[in-house]
Amino acid sequence: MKKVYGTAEEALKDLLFDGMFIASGGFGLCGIPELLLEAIKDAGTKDLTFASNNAGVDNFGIGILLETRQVKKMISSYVGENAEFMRQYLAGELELEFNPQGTLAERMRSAGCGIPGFYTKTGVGTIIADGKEHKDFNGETYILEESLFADLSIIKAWKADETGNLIFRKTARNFNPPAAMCGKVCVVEVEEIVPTGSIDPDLIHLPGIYVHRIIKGQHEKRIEQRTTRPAA
Amino acid sequence: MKKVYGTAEEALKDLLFDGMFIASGGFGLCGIPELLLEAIKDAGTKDLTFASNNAGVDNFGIGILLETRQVKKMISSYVGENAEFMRQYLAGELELEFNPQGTLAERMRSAGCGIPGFYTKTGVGTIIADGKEHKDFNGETYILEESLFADLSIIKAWKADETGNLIFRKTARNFNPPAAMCGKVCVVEVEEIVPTGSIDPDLIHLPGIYVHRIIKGQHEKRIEQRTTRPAA
Amino acid sequence: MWDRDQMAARAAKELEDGMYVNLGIGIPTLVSNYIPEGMNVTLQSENGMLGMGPFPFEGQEDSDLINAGKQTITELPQTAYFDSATSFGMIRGGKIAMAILGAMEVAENGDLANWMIPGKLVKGMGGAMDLVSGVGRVIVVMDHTNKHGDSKLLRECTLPLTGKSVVHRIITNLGVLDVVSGGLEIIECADGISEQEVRSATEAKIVN
Amino acid sequence: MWDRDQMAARAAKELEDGMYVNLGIGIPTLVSNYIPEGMNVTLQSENGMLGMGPFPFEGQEDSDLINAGKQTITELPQTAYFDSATSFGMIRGGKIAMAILGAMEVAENGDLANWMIPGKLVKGMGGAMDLVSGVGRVIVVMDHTNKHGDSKLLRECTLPLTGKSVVHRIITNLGVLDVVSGGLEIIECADGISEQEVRSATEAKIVN
Repeated sequence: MKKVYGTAEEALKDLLFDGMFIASGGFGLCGIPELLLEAIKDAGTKDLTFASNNAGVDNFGIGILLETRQVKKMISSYVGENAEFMRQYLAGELELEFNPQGTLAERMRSAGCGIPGFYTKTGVGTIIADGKEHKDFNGETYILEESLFADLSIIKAWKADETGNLIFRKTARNFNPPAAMCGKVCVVEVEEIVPTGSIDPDLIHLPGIYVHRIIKGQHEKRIEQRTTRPAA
Repeated sequence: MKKVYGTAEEALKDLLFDGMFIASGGFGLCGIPELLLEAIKDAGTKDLTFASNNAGVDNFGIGILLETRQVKKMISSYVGENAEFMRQYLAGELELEFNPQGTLAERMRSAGCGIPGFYTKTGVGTIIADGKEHKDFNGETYILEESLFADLSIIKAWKADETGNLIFRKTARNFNPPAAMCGKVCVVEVEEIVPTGSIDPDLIHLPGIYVHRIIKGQHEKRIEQRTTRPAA
Repeated sequence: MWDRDQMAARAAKELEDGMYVNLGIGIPTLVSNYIPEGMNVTLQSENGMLGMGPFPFEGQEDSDLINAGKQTITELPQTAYFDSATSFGMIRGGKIAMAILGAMEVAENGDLANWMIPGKLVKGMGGAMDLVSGVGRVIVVMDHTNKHGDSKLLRECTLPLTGKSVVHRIITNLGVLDVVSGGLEIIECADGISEQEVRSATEAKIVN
Repeated sequence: MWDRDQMAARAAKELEDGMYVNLGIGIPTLVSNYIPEGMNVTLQSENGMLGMGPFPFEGQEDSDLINAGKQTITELPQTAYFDSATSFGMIRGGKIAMAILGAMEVAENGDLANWMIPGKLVKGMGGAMDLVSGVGRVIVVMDHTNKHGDSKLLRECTLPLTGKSVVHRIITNLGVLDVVSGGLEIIECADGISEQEVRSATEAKIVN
């Protein structure tokens, strides 16, 4: 069973359907599956729900699917830096479910680990806790958070071998492993595909069992906030 | 704040008390904190509760603490290969709480992640589910498992840098990372301590934040079942 | 009637290209000898490894490299290591397509008992409960009857369960049976075994 | 009265050798400029990094290396990277000793509001809710009053909460106050500020 596909379009072809739920890796514009998002735009799939920490910027990342009105709902922790998002949201054209960032990451990880719900202190006493089950453990109150089971995971890694073992690079790892785990199918885009056996088995970040399809491509990897210090 | 200690005895000195709850890494005799267990034996600390997948063998691993009657209770998934264990258990001298292996690992990990309880399908309809809360998610029944918050974690890694960043080797990783996470304090024994900066930050298995004290020593690393195939 | 190797060979026919599989101790371990040439099957060892290789040559044993049965093994080019929480995350999360394992009893509703006999020395369930309730498909490989000649395919299990309604297919020395609505269905008889022989060795209700 | 840098310098006195700390955006970020020489403090960035270094020199920006404010940064010898589930696992699990962050309002019982103003554009809580309910100690650094001169240290928060009873210490331009039983306690006054001035700028109940 070959996991390596030629293009993002080919890798996604039979996986997309209107109204589907997609989990996406990335934090800000760092480590986002930019090629797969572009292919979803080209495919024109509609009424998408996205679990993604952010919603991209106006013309990059998930932002490109907002422009084409393909997104029905976002499950995110932070959606600044996106004027079109805010316009659609304030006009009532887009649903938005805010999740604390750690709760979002854990809801993805737990879905992938067969855990349908877990208790957390995050959000207790805030509007995030409204309508959620409360339960005490050792004298402290926690809320029940339910897991995010997605139809499809789209993620970005640095390197893959042909069996889908993945390595990420620096803070571009972020939501990619938990997002990969929570989907029925996971498609990954990488910068380099290496022969199986060339990654030390002790140093694999995400084993190939989580990865169903792989594409390699050129990444823009846009920087959102270029900050520097004066030369020494 | 220096994390590197000279001996297991020094590293454990002010951490041990009768009746304490210790989480230990290792699977079978692979990746067990053999030097720290030896030091606990020498310290004579009594009435210990251990969360550890196995209980060692008669004269190695946790087995050495059974011989000296230092263990009050084991939380384990499998305790074969230990005659003294069985003698004490059948004589009612030792408490035993069987946990499914994955439930045990997740109860450690979740404690370390501030999650006091999670739902799992493992054990539903078996004696493991007796007395536990049952809850339905999406039409399926799950049970609530509560996390294991330990007083002390003792683990074995392959390499540490001086800030406690750890690398494990092959299947000796096993329960060591989750066991490390669930204790108030974590002491690790390693085969090699390398200078900070000599491990690629992308390839660290367990960041130093989980590690409070480090010792280096000679490990026997006993093999439990030596199986081979004939030379080709 | 099939012998151990024939049962393992029959179980190997359940495998498909690209599958991630967990093999239990005993006859299930033999299944790896019958993976068809060219078929890519990845074996998981629940102590933290995907891509389990064969036993090492003598002198090449590595105490840091064992399987869930604590035996020394080897790695393969596609091998990946991970910790126990991750390992059982992939098991519980249904990422492992299939587990092939032994059993003491299977009931007609798919209940499985394979971890304890009350009154006898209990060693523990290890990862069996996680596996049977987590993986996509559970195949049991066992003798059809116990040493007293009593059926191990029962109306109801008499031993404490490992999992409730978890078994999909049973491969015995007498044939292959599926757990279906209302009972077991005979899928195949072993060489030289008649359907009538399977029926008379089975206490569980056989449907169709 | 303290300026931004003096507030940051005061907040830096909360640090101890060997501490793992998370710094929020704004004044808290400046705290890293005042870590005493020779003190070993490790900064966490909740997008998946321990051991956050300074901004890169121009031309050395790496798009794969950013902090939680999405700014390009650098790594240090002790740096470790990990995924977001692990990152918030260590936050929620109390492994981070301290978070220093900004706020819109703090109540006398330690309630904190810093993520939304109803009717205004809401960007989201990011990791703030996880941090304030997870880390060992929460230090708020903010101006004592808002631009209208109203106290930001209140009997009760008027804005939606980020966390309930989570703040331990508040460092403002006027001084340092602790959340104690029954209200706030003045620990220290800023240079040239009297205790009376702190009291009159504070709506929250001051005890002792």
